[in-house]
Amino acid sequence: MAQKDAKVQDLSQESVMFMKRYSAFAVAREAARYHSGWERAWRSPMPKKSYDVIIVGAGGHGLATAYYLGKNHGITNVAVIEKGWLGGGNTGRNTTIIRSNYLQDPSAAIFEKARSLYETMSQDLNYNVMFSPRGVMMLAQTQSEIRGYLRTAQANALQGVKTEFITPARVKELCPIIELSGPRYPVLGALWQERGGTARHDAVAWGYARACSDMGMDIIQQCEVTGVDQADGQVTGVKTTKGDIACKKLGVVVAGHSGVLADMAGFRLPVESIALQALVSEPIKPCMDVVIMANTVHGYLSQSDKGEMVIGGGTDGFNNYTQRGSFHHAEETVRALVETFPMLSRLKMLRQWGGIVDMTGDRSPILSSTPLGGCFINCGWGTGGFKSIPGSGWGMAELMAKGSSPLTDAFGLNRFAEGRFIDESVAAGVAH
Amino acid sequence: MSTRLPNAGRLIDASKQIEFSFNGKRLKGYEGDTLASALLANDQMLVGRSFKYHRPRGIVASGAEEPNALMNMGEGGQFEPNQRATTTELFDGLAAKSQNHWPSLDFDVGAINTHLARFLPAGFYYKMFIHPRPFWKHVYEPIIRKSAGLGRAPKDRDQDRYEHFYTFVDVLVVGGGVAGLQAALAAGQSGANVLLIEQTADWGGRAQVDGGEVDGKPVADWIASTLKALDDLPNVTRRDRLMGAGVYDHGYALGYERVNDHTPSNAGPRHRLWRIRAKQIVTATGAIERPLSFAGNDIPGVMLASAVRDYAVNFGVSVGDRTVVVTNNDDAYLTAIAMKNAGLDVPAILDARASANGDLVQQAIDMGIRLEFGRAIAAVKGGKRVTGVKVCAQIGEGAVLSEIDCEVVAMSGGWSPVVHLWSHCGGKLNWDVEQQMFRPDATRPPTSHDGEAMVTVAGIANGYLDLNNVLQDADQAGKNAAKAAGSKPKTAKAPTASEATISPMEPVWLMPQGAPIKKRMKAWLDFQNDVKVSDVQLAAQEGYESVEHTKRYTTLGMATDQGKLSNINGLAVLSKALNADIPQVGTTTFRPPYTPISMGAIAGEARGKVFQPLRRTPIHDWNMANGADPEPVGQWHRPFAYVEQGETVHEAVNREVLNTRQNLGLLDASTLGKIIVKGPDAGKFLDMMYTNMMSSLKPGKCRYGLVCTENGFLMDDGVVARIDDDTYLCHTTTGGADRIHAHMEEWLQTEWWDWKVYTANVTEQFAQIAVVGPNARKVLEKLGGMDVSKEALPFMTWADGIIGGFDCRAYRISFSGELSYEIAVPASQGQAFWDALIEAGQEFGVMPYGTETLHILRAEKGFIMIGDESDGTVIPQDLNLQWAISKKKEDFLGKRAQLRSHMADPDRWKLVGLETLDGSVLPDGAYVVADGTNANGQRNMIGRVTSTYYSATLDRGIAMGLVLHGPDRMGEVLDIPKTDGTIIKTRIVDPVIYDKDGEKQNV
Amino acid sequence: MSNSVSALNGENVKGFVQVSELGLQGMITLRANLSTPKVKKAIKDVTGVLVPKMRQILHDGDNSIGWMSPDELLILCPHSGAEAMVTALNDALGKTHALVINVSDARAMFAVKGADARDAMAKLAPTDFGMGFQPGEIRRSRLAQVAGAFWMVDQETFNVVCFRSVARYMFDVLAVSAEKGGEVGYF
Amino acid sequence: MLILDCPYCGTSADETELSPGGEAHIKRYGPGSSDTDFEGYLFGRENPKGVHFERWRHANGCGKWFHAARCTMTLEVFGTYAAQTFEPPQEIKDKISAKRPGWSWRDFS
Repeated sequence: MAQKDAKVQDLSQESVMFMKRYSAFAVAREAARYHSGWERAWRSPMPKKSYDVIIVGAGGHGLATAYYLGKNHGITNVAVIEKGWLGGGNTGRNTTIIRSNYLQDPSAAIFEKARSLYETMSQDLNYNVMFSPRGVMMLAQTQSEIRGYLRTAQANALQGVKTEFITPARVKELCPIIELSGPRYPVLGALWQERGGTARHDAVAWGYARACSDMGMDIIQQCEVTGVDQADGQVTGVKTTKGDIACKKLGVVVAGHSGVLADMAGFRLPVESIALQALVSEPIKPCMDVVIMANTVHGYLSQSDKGEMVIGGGTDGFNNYTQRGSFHHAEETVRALVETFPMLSRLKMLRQWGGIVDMTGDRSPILSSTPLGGCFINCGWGTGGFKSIPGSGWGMAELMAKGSSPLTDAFGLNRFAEGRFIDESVAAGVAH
Repeated sequence: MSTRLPNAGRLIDASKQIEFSFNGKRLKGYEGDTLASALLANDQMLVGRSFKYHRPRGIVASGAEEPNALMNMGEGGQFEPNQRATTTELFDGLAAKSQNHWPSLDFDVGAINTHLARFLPAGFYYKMFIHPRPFWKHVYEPIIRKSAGLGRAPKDRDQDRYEHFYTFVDVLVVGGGVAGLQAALAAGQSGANVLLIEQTADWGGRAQVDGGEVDGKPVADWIASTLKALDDLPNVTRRDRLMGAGVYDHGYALGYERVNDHTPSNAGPRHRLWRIRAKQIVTATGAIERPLSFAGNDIPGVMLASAVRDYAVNFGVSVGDRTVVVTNNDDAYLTAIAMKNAGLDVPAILDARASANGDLVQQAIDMGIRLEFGRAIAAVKGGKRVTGVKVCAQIGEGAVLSEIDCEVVAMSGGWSPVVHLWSHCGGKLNWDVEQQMFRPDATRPPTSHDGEAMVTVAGIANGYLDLNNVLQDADQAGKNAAKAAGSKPKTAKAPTASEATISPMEPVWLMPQGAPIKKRMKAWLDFQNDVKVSDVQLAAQEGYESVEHTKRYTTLGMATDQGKLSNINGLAVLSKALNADIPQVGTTTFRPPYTPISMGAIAGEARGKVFQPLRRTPIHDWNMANGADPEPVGQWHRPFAYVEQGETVHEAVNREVLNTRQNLGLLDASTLGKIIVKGPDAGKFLDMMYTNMMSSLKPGKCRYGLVCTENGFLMDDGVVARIDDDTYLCHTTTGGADRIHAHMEEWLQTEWWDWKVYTANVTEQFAQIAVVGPNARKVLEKLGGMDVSKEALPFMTWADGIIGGFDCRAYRISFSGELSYEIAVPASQGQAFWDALIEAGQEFGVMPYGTETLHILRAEKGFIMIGDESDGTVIPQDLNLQWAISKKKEDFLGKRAQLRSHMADPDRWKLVGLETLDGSVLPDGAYVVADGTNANGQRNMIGRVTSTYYSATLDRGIAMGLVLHGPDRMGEVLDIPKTDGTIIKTRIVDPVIYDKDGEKQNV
Repeated sequence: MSNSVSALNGENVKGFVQVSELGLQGMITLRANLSTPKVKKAIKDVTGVLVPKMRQILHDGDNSIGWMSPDELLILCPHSGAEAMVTALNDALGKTHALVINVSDARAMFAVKGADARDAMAKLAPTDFGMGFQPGEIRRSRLAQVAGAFWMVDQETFNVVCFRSVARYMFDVLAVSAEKGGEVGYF
Repeated sequence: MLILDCPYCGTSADETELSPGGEAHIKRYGPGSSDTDFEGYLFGRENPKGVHFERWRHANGCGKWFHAARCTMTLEVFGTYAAQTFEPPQEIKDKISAKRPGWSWRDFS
């Protein structure tokens, strides 16, 4: 057995050495030999007996955590364990919006960290994640939204997040397909983040996976964690469908399945799993070069590089693990968007799906140590998971390596007992 | 040359010619044509360009699976991209344009990509365009985006309308082919309430083309008599042009009815979206033929074998004089036979199998058709249309044995059951090795609310390819569904069809078997998205092993046909590359809808004036007719200000403020919530709801109260009036009316259900008008009827009476600091009462005022506004409202929460007034800063502005805000930066800046 | 009073069925323990109508009573008599724990009339309008985007009640459903 | 698209007639309770893959709150019952036991 392990190790070392850099030149060279020379993007090893760190969950957040553990903290004896296929959860089932125009300081900090890392991610990872800073605008369609976004713009200016409140004329200039003078909800302005945008969601997971593999980390797919081993209040390893694996530190980064893992580790989470809806239209020629969020009508809209109009909508209000949402949420989103973007009416819905998102009591994430020593949790991203991936990974890696991180300190589990919430849904109140 | 045959097809009415246009060219078709059949009849082989390489594309299929023939259709408000020609019924004046090319379909500059194909394999963009960094956004991405996409984006507002329709049935049968008809009949005869839907306008499905005999009669006769039998059953409804689009949880199915797509000038909705609740769903959705993968299989003229005979039989269209059939199964022989029967030439059937001896094979031999076994296509000749094929052995690497000239290649790689609807809600599949197809696993069905199976699959969709088995299976499915839905099936026997001998098909995933890379790079799997065999193999080579990875890496099956033709072939290629069995590699998830459905239909009737309910007060119309600038508040439109001619909104507000302070203002306050709370425990209950003590309020009196969430945060506020010992009337904010009523009912029903309290939301029973200003009493006295003097109706009391002949309830409350009455009259008299006030008020300088004036007046008095001073993170203590929090009460909602460490923290920001040193108006939402930055490099903040206005009364800016240790720092000057970084020096002051002693409201 | 007007003052429109606002209509919300004899008697004595069972609506002369929930009834009566009926009910109920309140002006009422009335209704409410739904049953549900209650007066006529503030929306959305060309021919 | 039988008005209510209200049978902790108990009351939530008890309101209907026992993996509804109770009726617990032997949820099983 030991011998076999050593062999696996050798092979992986070998493939690390042969990992090819991606470039136009490399593509041209490979074209000459019909692409027969491309290596695997990441290795598929069997698990070793023990690691310094095990990350459970090979979605964007888990892989990013592993990547920054290696890159920023020199910890590379790491395994990332995945029940299914890497990037197969919410990383690959979201509307790919990236923005950091959040109101509260801790949110703005971690999302802006993420956004700025997206700017250079393709170069960092040598994998084109197609970050497209086409600009994100959040439409103000009521007086209270105007006030809310003016406040956000003020906060962002102090938080180092570049946003501005723009006029309806500027909105129209940036997004010609919008109907400004809707009889019901005229567009009164927008909060504009010029360097927000989108990225190719799968590529983010694949790029991190390739880079982690390149650093010698093991990404172990099709491996389900069935138990958490502990001794004297410290985590010692995990039981998996591919055997027991020991570790010194454990990071649980499994989004909607966090409750199940927490249960194994012996603590409870203020988290509920619910379905979030999204849909895309058939592809059309480019007609919109910005990302639109219309909160009054609960709709998010962008156009993918393929030409599909990507539409995100509301969440169900009940616990659900089926990855199927209820149709009426899609309906509500579509009818609202059609009013502000009349051209959508004559497009067709190509595909509709649901993702399971984990929602906390204040709708902000949890990046925290846990009652179990050496065990850390990263969950509760709700509908904001994709945009935060690199920031979340950066902060989580620091938290796991050093025990604390300015990016994550406000997102601890203790905040619920103390009443110290991070509530981004403020200013949504309608009164008078 | 593609032409119309002398004998028009079964769906064509040759007496009714129709004119249409394609790319501006005027063409003729017949009633009954699809756009696709009409184009083929006019020899239009080239219909579009592919997504990535801009390869010439022709029609491949005859139904919903068509990947290529997508058109821009219509003009102006009826323009729509990506219309599938094979499912578009031809109508007079139809105008179609092909997509994805420039400058023209025949000469497309983008076709250069096809020569670069070698450099653009699967996932090439992940490996390229990485440097220099700004180039992705500004150079590469725009080029990729421009060449991607398909149809043109619509520009105009949709001129058609749409609607929804709800129905509840015992059994929904999806699909009007033989299986669907028999299933519906069996279920209907059992007494179940049945809805049978068919996506086309034609009943009978493939059997109408492929023939056969049922109970000794031609199948067409059986179809006709079954339709009649169904129509005779009162409990069965059948609808055509109605597609089963999706199956959702608990028996919810979506139906997409194309009511007027084929008659666009008719009145009525274009589409109707059916929301069907079915106890049981039978999907008899047939199967889709698979293409074969060989070099050049994307050249126009290479078509599915079944489509070639569909066009001949249904539409009388010959796609070409000479058709080479290439197959791995018996079914494609039907095409050869149909071509021969139509008088066309079939130079050869190339059968990849070593041998076959089924009935159809024998029939082909009998007809003298040349059969070549063990053969494959080495390459298709031609560019924009097929000119011939090069033939090779299936075993081997493709050495050319012969060449055959032809115009059409009819290919068949076997059939894939349409299992989409089965799978939408979790039905699982098994791989059938013999037939090489995924079939529904009846032991793992989608389940409904009761945990029982809710979908049954019938006929070909269930994997039964021959007519007799289809009938038996469908009959059983119909009976089972009826039984599961609560009916008693009859024991009637299913009709029978003669059994045919079929020789087994043989899996052929690549032609020839050992095709070298140059051939694999020309063997298409996904025609629309340009995914080839070599792409899937590359994905496997690079470790994208899961089918989901491969799909996403190569874009296989992600096109508008959602992989109807490509998924299984791609999966098979992947599994070969991974040396794994197909079921091990898995299948992908099927997501609704089955084929794309219009957003218009999803939005339904909700557009224009019925987009959303607009709530109206009894005075709404008057408001809008008198200059109200509408402000959406919830679903109401409240007047922001009443703007007079020649005035800006800002000027209107200033006028309203001054007039109300100096003369008389009227506010339509009807939107404020009014909730009756009654019962012996009403006082006890309100003591829990409000932070104040309400049980001690005396009848006839009013008290301002605060409502908190159980989490401690301020939720709503308003004046509570005690009507009698048992009865209170609680005013809420406009947005709070429904919310607070629901909040009360929730606690009453789920926590204190033994308390004797009833509530009723009577918000809309009354029009409520605030009569405000020094002249308020005068106007009421002029109208006369009740004593509204200080003595009879002191501040914070209420009384019932008559004013100006109107039954009313008058509340002596003020949110402005002025002498003020809020008068409630029945809503039916609201407008009349308002008119009376306006008329009587003329001599007192009456003017209506809007919400902005309301805001300014209250801000001058330091009154908080829910939604401004509170935002869901603020507790009453932050707003110095301790006086409204009872210390005597043991408990109220939010009390425990407010004791938590962070809420009791003395460093919480607290409410103060803010006064700029230069008198300017502070920006909305501005923050107060301190020196330095926090650990994340963000500027330290110590407060924020919650309300800021220009006060016409004081002729300067006024504001309130929350500031760290604010109330202890009166007089201190703070720094408040604007977004441009400049600082506004601002002094901390008392929030009450107008009439500090409250003399004006208490006269 | 003579200056009372209903939400839409009797507006009506004809499509494949006719949609009419029905003008002023007296309505009273009564909440009480409906199973007690005293409550039953008080209601019968004052209105002449028995207390309906679950989802039942009963009529007698000008008065009707619809079952709204286990502890709530909707009493329909002439608009001008609603206040007096509230007083009479309160008197008859005496000290019984109950809430009786005039909501005539908080609501609007419509008729949808014609052979295909079921089809028009089925475009708006997630309710089974098949033959199982008959006069005598009252159903509370959602009509498009607002809450409402409805019942059949006869085989061709539905009455619909909604809040007054959304009367215009209800009328418009019923009118759109009834537009000619939109016949469904289903029920 | 769920349908739930409203135990009050006897209708099979479409999801669009209902509003979800989160976990059922939560015990309220008020003044005098510990920080831990209070946190658990407000934020500690069951998030099971399987049997779950939750609250619903027949909002576009009779307006009443009721409870439902439902499986979060299959959406099967084991039963609905009035909200005025501290635990699910035995009959519903039995039904769950028949379909999901060995189930447990908080203190119920």
